[in-house]
Amino acid sequence: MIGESMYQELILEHYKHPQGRGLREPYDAEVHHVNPTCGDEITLRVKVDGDKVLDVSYDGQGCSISQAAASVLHELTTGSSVAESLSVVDEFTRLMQGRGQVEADEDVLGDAVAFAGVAKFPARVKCALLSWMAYKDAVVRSAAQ
Amino acid sequence: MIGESMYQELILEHYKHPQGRGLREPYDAEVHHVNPTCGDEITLRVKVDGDKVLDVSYDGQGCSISQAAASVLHELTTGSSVAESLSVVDEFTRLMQGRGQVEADEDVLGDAVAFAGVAKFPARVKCALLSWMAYKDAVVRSAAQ
Amino acid sequence: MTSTSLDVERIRKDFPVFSRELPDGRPLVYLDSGNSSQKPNLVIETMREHLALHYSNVGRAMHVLGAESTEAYEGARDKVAGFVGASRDEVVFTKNASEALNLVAYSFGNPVNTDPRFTLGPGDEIVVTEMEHHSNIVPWQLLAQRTGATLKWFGVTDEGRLDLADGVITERTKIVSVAHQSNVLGTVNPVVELARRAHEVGALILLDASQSVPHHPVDVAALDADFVAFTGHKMVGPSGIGVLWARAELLDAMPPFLGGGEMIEAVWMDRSTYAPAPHKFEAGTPPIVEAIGLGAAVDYLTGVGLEAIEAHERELTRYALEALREVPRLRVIGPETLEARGGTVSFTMEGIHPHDVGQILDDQFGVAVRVGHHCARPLHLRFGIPATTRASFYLYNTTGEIDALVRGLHHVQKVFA
Amino acid sequence: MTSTSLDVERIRKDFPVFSRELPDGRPLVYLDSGNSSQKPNLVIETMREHLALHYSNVGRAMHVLGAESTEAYEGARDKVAGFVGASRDEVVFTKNASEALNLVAYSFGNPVNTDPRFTLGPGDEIVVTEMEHHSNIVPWQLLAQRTGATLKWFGVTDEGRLDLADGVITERTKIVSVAHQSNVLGTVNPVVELARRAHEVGALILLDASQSVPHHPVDVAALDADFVAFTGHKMVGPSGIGVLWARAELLDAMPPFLGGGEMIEAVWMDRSTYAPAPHKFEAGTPPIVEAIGLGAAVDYLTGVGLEAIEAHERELTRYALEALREVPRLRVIGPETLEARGGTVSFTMEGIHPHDVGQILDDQFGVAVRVGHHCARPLHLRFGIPATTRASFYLYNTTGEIDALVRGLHHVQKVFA
Ligand SMILES: Cc1ncc(COP(=O)(O)O)c(C=O)c1O
Ligand SMILES: Cc1ncc(COP(=O)(O)O)c(C=O)c1O
Repeated sequence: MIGESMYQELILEHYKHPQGRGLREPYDAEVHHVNPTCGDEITLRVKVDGDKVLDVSYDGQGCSISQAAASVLHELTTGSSVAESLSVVDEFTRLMQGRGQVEADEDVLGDAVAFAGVAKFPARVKCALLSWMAYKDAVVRSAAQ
Repeated sequence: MIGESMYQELILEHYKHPQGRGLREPYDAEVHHVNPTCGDEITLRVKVDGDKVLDVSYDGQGCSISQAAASVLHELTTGSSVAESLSVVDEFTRLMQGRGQVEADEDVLGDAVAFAGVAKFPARVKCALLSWMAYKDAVVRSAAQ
Repeated sequence: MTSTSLDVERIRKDFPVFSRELPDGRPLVYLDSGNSSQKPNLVIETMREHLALHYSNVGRAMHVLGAESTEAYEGARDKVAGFVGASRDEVVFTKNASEALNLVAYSFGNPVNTDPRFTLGPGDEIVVTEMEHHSNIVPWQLLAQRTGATLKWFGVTDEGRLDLADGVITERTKIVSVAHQSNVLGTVNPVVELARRAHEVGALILLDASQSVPHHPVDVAALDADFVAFTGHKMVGPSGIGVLWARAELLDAMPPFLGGGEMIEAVWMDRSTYAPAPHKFEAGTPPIVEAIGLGAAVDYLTGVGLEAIEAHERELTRYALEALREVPRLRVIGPETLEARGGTVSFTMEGIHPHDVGQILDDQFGVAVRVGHHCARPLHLRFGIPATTRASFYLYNTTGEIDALVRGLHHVQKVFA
Repeated sequence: MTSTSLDVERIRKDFPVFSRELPDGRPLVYLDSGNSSQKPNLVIETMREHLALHYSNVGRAMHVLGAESTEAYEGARDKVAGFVGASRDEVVFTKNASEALNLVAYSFGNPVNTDPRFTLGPGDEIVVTEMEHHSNIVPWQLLAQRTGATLKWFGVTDEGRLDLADGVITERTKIVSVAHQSNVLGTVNPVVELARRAHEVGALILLDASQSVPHHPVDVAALDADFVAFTGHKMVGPSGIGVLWARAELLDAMPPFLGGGEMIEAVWMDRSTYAPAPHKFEAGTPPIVEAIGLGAAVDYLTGVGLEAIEAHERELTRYALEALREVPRLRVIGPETLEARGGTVSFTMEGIHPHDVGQILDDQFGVAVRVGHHCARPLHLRFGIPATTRASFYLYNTTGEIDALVRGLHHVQKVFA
């Protein structure tokens, strides 16, 4: 049961001690995403330099899954290349939408594999994806500038 | 089974050899009733003198039940008093709408008790009642004149 | 008995109703599947088990039972989608075919919706046919009355085929709604040709597939239709569940129909936003167990094979048309050949009212047929008859049952001779 | 455990779901009946048997199975009518409460209907409340958008009661639609007073009784309402069946809603006449087996006794309100006393999102509650919270299950400490 639970120690850790939380300057793009069904919200900023993600800063409210997912996102993207980070987003999305049938690629996902258990709860998948979709959106907008 | 069947010998007899069929003169009132769900129709005339029903004449088309019911109606009403005939109509209606739970009063109904089996078939009750309702309507109209 | 490609004796064992006797020991000869079909154990047991052990509301619940119900319900959508070659997001669950047809009708002429394909008013035309079921006539009459649009229709030939006259579909036509297969005549209509004509003038086309999806392999894409409606209870599924298929892009463009829980995205007191299709059209608690039962029905039909079912019904129809030809004073209403027709055979008997035919067949022989106008009164008016007797076949019927029907008809003639 | 007037252990044996274990051997603690209730064997077996042995379409069929199905279906209508003190002709079967509410909403502002009670346009007003379920908000928003009428509402006090301010119901009000009991707060609204105010200005009143009919003896005449809507799945009945009750005279005055088979009297291509109510509002093949299942549910509830059920739930609610008071940082949203409230208790926990509460209760304790806005988002906006956790009780619940809930909540606080 403990192993099956979606509340992995790591998720709770990120929820209680979110990494990189808070909105920072400078930034190239800011987005605000809402999950209207449950009211979860996130405001997210990215600062990109060439191909490099210099900072991902955010603020938001919602359940532990959505908040922890934002924290993990920050860790995995900040400092990596834009292309690399987007492939992590893609892999995370694939895992989340896999209804629990998809094997996670731990090499790509790092800490984010802790969310594998969430994929079995369709109602929570949106919580986990909220910040990741916001990030993708923000990167697209920053590139458009 | 034969006993349960609604096709009593008497009903078939009236269907094959309808009594008093055909529209006749003189008459005080003529009515035309239709059962829109199955298309059965009847045109019915009454000639009343004081309290006495002198003639009930009719023409129509439809299933054996509706046609035989008109023939039995003719027999039971022609020559009786208006009041008496209406109490037969009431008893017949009560029998037909009784969902097969009502005991027929043979003294009042005469041949019409043969229709008792019809009451168990809600879809056919309207067929049996078509001419009887038309008769009631015609009597009311003749009285209004 | 004539043998066909199906192992009918084995199939009949799957349907518990065939193990019962009617009162007075009559066997059951069920020739009324065009009205509603019987249910196999797989459907009954799937529903029973879900109600007993896995039931909860769907979508909204986050607990084990909620997850089990949601998975089973959405899984049923996958099955139904697969059955008709559709994408799952294009499959809307309704309570029956009638609701599906009304849903489309209410999408037109809604003043809130400005998509030009769905605007409707005086001068605009709606096209149906004279052989439609009331459920594909009355919603359009009501729509015409509400909006001032004109209702037109294709007539029917003496042979029971559509009279595809020119000038019915015109530049003013907004929607053409037509039965894929007639529930009285058995006629299969040239729907691809009708779709072509509709699309040529920029109109949309809705197929009432209530009588085709249960009996023939149907691929919504191949039909070139915009909307397809069908119903669970005629395809060995439960009552209380129907299906509207529509192209995703149209579901997006249509205004909501029933408002309520589950069809929304966000609600404020003064406005709402709506969930994407198909949920946009599924207000409130859906027929959960009924959809799951329909999923089981699809599994059952797929297991037997739609091609095999179609071939079997074809044999039965051939056999029936031949056998009925031998009954004196009997007239088949509808095509007398197997070309473009399904397993529904309606007829009249000279001088004997269908109500009497049906009642004696049931009373004395346990033969269940349908009598009346079969919810297609205008078609009967067209043929100048108030009613017909209809025998309709499905995978579990045998030629022996058609023999029983014919024996019964001979007896009917004796009773009323 | 506290004992109440019901023999709950015996009742639980009637519900097969309580004999199952959740994955990993968790017991099932089902506190989500406000969402949808579990089903007793009587309902499940009645449906199974009908599907297996007596199924056919209703109304139209004249054979043995048709008569059996029709009798069972119309017999269910008698039972439901008896259950709420109505006449059988005033009981319309729908697919759920949402369809019933939409049916009434679509009766207004139909240009074809000239009965002054049902005309609606700019200047006319529709009144609901801030505590309604989306199914009693969105249909009225859609109606207001279609017709240009104005949607108004009663607010909610901090205690979770209706704020019965003057000036909401005015001479311009045509319809007042209000929950008999809130599905979030548990509040029972003063509907007789609201009916008085509505009738005073010549408006009609609709009660959404989805949360009251399952739990309290309800007599439609005593409520002085014009329309009452409720739903089968919340009263130990199946999914796919709902009820609209309305005064016969109003059903006569309303235009048809869904068009199709069975709701007609006669159909020509260009016009139709309609069957008398209730059939006028039941287009197509109805949810036959579902209605029959609801009839069995009514038998079951009547057998246990609504007064006894009400008293039992009252005990559970008293116990729950007290027990929850002991949980730190927990805030009940809704009345904290037993006065005019039912067995639904919603709450927030400081710093912990309801989704996390619900998931851990389920994951670790098998406690099924509902989390979110419970299809009442405007009410949550009113309280400035995105979501709540809701426990809702029914005849099969025990105080021991409330203890399990409280234990679970303590654990939740530990996890997120
Ligand atoms: C108060 C209230 N109204 C309406 C509904 C809608 O009922 P249904 O989902 O059966 O349409 C519900 C339940 O979901 C409810 O609690
Ligand atoms: C051709 C056709 N269309 C529509 C319907 C209506 O289907 P339902 O009764 O499931 O609404 C039927 C069957 O009754 C039918 O045969």
